[in-house]
Amino acid sequence: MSHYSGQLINLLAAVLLLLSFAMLGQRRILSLINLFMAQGAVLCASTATVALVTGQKHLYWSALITLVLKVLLLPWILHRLIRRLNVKWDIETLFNIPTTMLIGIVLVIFSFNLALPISELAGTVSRSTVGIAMASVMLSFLMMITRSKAVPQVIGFLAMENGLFFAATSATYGMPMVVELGIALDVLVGMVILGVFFFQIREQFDSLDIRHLEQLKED
Amino acid sequence: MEFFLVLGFPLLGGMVLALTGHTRRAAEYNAFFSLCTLIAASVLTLHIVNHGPQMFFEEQFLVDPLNVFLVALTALVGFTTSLFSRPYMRIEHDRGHLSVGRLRLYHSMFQMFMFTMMLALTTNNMGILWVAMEAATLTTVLLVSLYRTTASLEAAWKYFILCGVGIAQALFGTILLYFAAEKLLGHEGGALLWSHLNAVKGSLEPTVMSLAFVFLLVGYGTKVGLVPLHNWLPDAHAEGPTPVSAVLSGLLLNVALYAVVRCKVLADGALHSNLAGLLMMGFGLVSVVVAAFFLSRQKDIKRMFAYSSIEHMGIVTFAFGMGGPVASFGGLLHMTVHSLTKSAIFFAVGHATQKSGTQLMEHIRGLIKLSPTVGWGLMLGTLAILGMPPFGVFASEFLILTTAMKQQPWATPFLLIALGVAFAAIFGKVQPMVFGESSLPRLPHKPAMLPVFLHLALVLLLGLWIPPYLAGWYQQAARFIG
Amino acid sequence: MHSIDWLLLLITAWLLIGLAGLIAQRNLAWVGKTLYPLGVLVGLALAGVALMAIDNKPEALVLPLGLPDLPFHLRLDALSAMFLVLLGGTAAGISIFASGYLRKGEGTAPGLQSLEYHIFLASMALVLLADDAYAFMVAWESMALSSFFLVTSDHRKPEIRHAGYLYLLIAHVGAISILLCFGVLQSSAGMGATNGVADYTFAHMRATGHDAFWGSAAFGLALFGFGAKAGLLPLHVWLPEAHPAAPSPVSAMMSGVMLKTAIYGVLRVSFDLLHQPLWWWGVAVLALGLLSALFGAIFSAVQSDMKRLLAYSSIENIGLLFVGIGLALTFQSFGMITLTALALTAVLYHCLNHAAFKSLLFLCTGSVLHATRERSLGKLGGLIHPMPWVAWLALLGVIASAGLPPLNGFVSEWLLLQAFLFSPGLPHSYINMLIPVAAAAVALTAALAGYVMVKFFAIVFLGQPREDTISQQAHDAGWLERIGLSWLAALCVLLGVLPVTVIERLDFVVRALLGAGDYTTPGDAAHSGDWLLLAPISADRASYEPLVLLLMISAVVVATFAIVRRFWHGRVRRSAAWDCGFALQTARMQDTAEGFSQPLRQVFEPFYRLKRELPTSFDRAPFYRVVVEDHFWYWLYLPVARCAEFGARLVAFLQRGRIAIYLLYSFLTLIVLLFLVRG
Amino acid sequence: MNLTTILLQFFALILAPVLAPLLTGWINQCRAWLQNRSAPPLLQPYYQLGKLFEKEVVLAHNASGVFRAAPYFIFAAMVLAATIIPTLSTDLPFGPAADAIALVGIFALARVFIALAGMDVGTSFGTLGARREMLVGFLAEPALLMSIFTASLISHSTSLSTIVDTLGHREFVIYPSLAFAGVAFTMVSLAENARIPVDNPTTHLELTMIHEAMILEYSGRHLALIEWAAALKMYAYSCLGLALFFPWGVPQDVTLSNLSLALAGLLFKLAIGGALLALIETLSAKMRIFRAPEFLGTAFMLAVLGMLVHLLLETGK
Repeated sequence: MSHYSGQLINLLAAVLLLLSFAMLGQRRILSLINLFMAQGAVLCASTATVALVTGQKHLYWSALITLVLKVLLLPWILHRLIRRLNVKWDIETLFNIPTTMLIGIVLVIFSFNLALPISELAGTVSRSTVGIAMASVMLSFLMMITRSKAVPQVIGFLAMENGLFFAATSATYGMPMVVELGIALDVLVGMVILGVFFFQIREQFDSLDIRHLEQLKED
Repeated sequence: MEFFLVLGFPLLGGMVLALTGHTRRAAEYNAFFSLCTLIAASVLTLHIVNHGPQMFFEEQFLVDPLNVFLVALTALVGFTTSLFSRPYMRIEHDRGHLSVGRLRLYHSMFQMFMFTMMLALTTNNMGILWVAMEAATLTTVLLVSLYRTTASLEAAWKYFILCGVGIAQALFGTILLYFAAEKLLGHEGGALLWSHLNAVKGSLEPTVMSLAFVFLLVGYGTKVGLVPLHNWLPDAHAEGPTPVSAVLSGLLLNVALYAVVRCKVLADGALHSNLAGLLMMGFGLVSVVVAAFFLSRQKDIKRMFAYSSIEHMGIVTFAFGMGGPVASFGGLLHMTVHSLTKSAIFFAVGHATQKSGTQLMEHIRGLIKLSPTVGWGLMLGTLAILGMPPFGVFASEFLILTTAMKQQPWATPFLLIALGVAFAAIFGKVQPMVFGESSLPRLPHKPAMLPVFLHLALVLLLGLWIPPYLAGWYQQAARFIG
Repeated sequence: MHSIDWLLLLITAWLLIGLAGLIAQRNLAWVGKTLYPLGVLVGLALAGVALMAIDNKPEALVLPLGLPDLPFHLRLDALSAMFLVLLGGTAAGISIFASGYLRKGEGTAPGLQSLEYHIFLASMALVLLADDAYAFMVAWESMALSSFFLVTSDHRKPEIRHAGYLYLLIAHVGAISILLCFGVLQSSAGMGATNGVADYTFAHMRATGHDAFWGSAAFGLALFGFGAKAGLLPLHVWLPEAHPAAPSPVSAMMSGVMLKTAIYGVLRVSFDLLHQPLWWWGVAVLALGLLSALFGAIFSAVQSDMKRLLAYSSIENIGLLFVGIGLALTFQSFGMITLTALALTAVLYHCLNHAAFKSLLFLCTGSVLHATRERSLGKLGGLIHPMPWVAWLALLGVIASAGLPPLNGFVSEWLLLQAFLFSPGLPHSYINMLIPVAAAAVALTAALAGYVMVKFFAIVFLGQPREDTISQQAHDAGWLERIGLSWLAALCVLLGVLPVTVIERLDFVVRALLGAGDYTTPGDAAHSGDWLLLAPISADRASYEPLVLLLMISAVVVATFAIVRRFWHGRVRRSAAWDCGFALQTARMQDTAEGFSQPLRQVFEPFYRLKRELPTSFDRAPFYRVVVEDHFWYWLYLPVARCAEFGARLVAFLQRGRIAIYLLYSFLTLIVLLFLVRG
Repeated sequence: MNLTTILLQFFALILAPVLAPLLTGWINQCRAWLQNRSAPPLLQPYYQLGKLFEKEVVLAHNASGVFRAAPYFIFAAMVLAATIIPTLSTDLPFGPAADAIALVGIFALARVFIALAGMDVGTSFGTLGARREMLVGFLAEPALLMSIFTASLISHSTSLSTIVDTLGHREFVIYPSLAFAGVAFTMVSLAENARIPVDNPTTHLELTMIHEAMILEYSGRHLALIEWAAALKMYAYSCLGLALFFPWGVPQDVTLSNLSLALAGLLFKLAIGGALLALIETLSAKMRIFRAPEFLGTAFMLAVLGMLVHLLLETGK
């Protein structure tokens, strides 16, 4: 059982990483949201698996929260947002996509190497998950750097949160419940605030291109 | 009991003001709740002084020498800021910069912010610490964008994204920390409780801890405003309402640094090397030097003092990085006096900018003529922050610099240059603002200068005489930090 | 009660007097006629107590203020006592002058000014008494701060603000350097063998030894820090700006006393806290001192603002003091203690002298400024007629400042030259060769000082008024001001004619600084010989009797006068000055300040940065202007400012507004740190 | 200190003012001879002084007390200077009152007073003269000091009596450093006493005047005192030069025979010195005023060189 579940978690981790890469390369915002939703689903599945394996009750709750928040609520909010705001494409990126992907691969290697000694320490079923979690955090970070529109940037941010959550649940079998609740609450509130922001930015700048937001600087 | 009041009053205040924040007396309510918090914090402080460190609520909360004075300080600055914001926000409202709804948001979020600060300070759980820090970002983001101008939106957006990303790194660090502790402390029983971690820090896995500390340092360091993670800080300080700048500089940075220090204690214990100290010294020194050079090109007064905050946080980080009883003592003292002084400066700056109707320094002239109290307040505050004795900032800089000369002499030329450049920049700009001629008429509103002079008096006191029990805390805490 | 308790009481009294000024800030009768005279009494009492205490054993006191484990330590030893005498005595004269000098006017309210002034006095006294690094630094910076506010009393003028800014900036950088010096001193002995904050006491520093490197580092930092306060080259630029900007009593106080606290600091650190100097410290100080002295003299000669002229002359005198200190350090490093004592005596004596005559001269310029509202030498002249008191007292100051017998300036110059003359025999041949050259430079400086002082006195007080309005509105100083001036002038005369008595007292200081040992001091000779004869080594080798000299000159003058009257007559006829056949002579044809210094500008041309605007013969309204500037400003300060600006431009790239870039910084930081930690 | 020495001191005090104009007269006579002119009488300076004392003083309207007091002070300073230089004996009661450095100080005091007096009336001539006088002075004073220092270094003393004792009564040694010092001293003396090539005591041409320009406003007894003081200065410098470089024949103990011998020696040396001065003046031409700093700078350098030579060559023994 645990053997298979370990393999399952590893598989889910691989899918998560793949999704992160896909998000890094995706230009359409709508697809980006879908990918994000898929990532949430993977996260939910992996959490549930871990819960199953370890029998920790609160991880089911975590899985549920993930499901509600990241698979249903946030994608729904994002969908509404882009419909209302009418943004579909994120045309320009800081580097072109192939370069970004190359950097991404380097990052993954780096993360794996960093996590190698940690993974060896881990006695859990999910040896390599720390490396993958770190890699997906880094990839999301890279995505935030390269995107020039507000919405993809926020999706990057949320994806980073996903990576973290994955690290928390899979690598360590879940943080204490209070903390997870707190984190979830923060993510939710943050999203709401971001939503408010989008409208305000739109109102002020007539666009969600964050390159308008470059007025405050030293010259 | 008083402990829960410390957390309860601001939370209650936040809720009450969310409903009543638009009324005419909202500012008074705000001050009232802050006062209650202050009283509760004082009582708590006395309690701790008499009974020593205490845990509350199944060890979820910890009040020890390291944070008790920060609790008191936070409550104090919160209270004085609420006093200051009363006339300040009223004028902003009168001038039509803020609607009633925004005032409600402001008052409510102010109290919520205080709550998050108190929570972050008192919690024993590293996870909750993270949650509180993130919540602090969220509350202040709304405060920074309060004016809804393009600039304030931009500042808030940057603040949100940069701090959000930063704090995400801190979460990863926390997870790694948990990962390391879990094996020792078991899955259920408080592997994230700092007091437990501290007890077993010697046997935490060094490899994991080194990675965890890097993530935590980068994460919370972003909130401290360490260069090169500082970019959100000047924008947020300059564009938010002045009371918010005051609490950002005076409280948020301190609390973030407090988080870093908590982590450093663990990392030091685990790593058996000075790696954490070296990293902090490096960040501190870079921050001091870069911020000092930033200062000289500033045009906006709040932005300038924001950079000055970066500089001072750099000094404190450097001090904690050096470690040792004297340097840590100096660092703690510096946190205290910087927070008091910087908020006093922001109060004075707030009045000054309201009087002149601009934040551009070249248009602010002759404050001493416009309003002697504001002028002298700004002048003395500036001198204090620049490390002029007999103010307390000098006392801490004295300890830090002399210890640096002893322990890390290579760093002193940088500090010397940075302090010189910072002095030249800030003083060169403040002097003509305070002195000289002004043709502006006096404002009808009486400035709330009590907070300014109260803070400055405290800073002066700390420069000449540190009360023995306060000194005792500092020393205990310094021993603690190592 | 011990002396130190009294002193503390007096310092507190000064502070209280200052605070009392806030009661009625704009009330001149209260501030001017009550508080300042009270301050005078305190000053006199301070000087008196310190004078009595100069031969006492050191007394210590711990105040309940300061940092935990580091309360303020105070200590009164001979060195502090001597400088306290200087402070009290000079302050008394200046305060009584200020009491009459205060007028209603623009700028800071008199009450506030009185507060700043008395804090200034009290903090200087505390600097002299402080016995731990923290107390010293607090007092030191309070001194800088209070004097900064005094300098910018008239803060409406941008140039005054600029002067104050420059002053405080350099003072602050210097203070940080001193602080670092204490950092070295408290630690370098046993690295790690420290037990907390208590190490900052001077007693601890005295007790620890320092190796060559750290000792030199401490000395260098101290020299930089104190040099910045004293106006040692190349940190002098604030001095000619701040002194003219300040109200005259403040300039007098700063130049007369505050600069001496820097000398005190150097002496304290180099002779008391660091025991064994290296020879090259002395040579470095000597060289810097000589440069400052020559530079100050050369520049004061070409000034056309009377207070700037005096300010540069202060640089010159500070230079001479450092020459003496350098000489003393060199001697001490070679173990020639007798000569060290001689040089030190010269330094201490000159401190007293400079305090007396420079304050006197600054106060005189204050009177002139009040009477004429004019600082520019190009417009003054002939003021001896409307203001005889000021003029004649200034003449005493001028003679003293020019280092002419029989007044006080000469005594210290004489002692210094003696120290030079007896120096051969240093075991280092290069230094031995350098000493005569240095002596020559000192002599040249002294001669230039004469030139400068003639220029100062003659252009301000003699000749005809260069502007008509000057003589009409000019009036002599009031009686309070006269008392102040006379007190300082009397000090000049007394210090001039009674050197033996003074040196007897200074001997305690010298012995306190040099410790026990087998050597003789000028004071020993004074003890043994008769009280008239100043013979620091032996009467065979050098001697000077100023009182005899004065009496002889007076006798010859009286005799000549009597004889001329007895044998001839005293007839005088008044007539117009002879115009050499050119009837259109006007007062404008006298030498101006620029004209008077023209030969020097020519001789020392490379030292100045000159800007000239010359008229041509076709000009309708011929216009001549010459601006003399300081090379150091362009060679040192502007490049430093440019570097800072460059640095600022550089770091500005960190903040270009793009959030993606900011995220990238964050990202890279993370990557680099991870790499470092794992690497 | 006994009665004899006190008497002797007073004798010197009287002798200096009496003898000084004679020296001036002698130099003028020599000059006239050398220039093939008919000479004024040797006692001409005395006649002039007498005549000036008789005349009334004409004061400018705005002349101040400084102007009137200065002649007395200058005269007194010069008398004093001339008195403390050991001419007839090295055992002078007033000797310890002022050593060589103080002597230079006294000269400087006189110079400051005369410059101030020159500036007092406020004519362009007076200020011009004062400025030039101070220009000469500020270079001449250190040069003089340095050349005295060379002698001081040799005798380990700045006391003039000791210098004369040491140099005059020890076994004869050739000091090369003193040669440098001597040349420097001569140059300084020329400049300080308003002699060609720096100044011309007889000119009244505005382009070249130094000393004369300063005292242009003086008349009557004031002028007499100033002229007398100038003569005394000449005398004092001569005596100083003799004391430093030709100290032989000044006795240590005072007897009548010694004294008369010394007086004769002094007169002889002064006569030779005066003649040499006249020779120098005749042989050289007046320099432009701005060459004066170079001239004096050379003197200064020579004097410093003298000290260095002393340290290099004469202490190695």
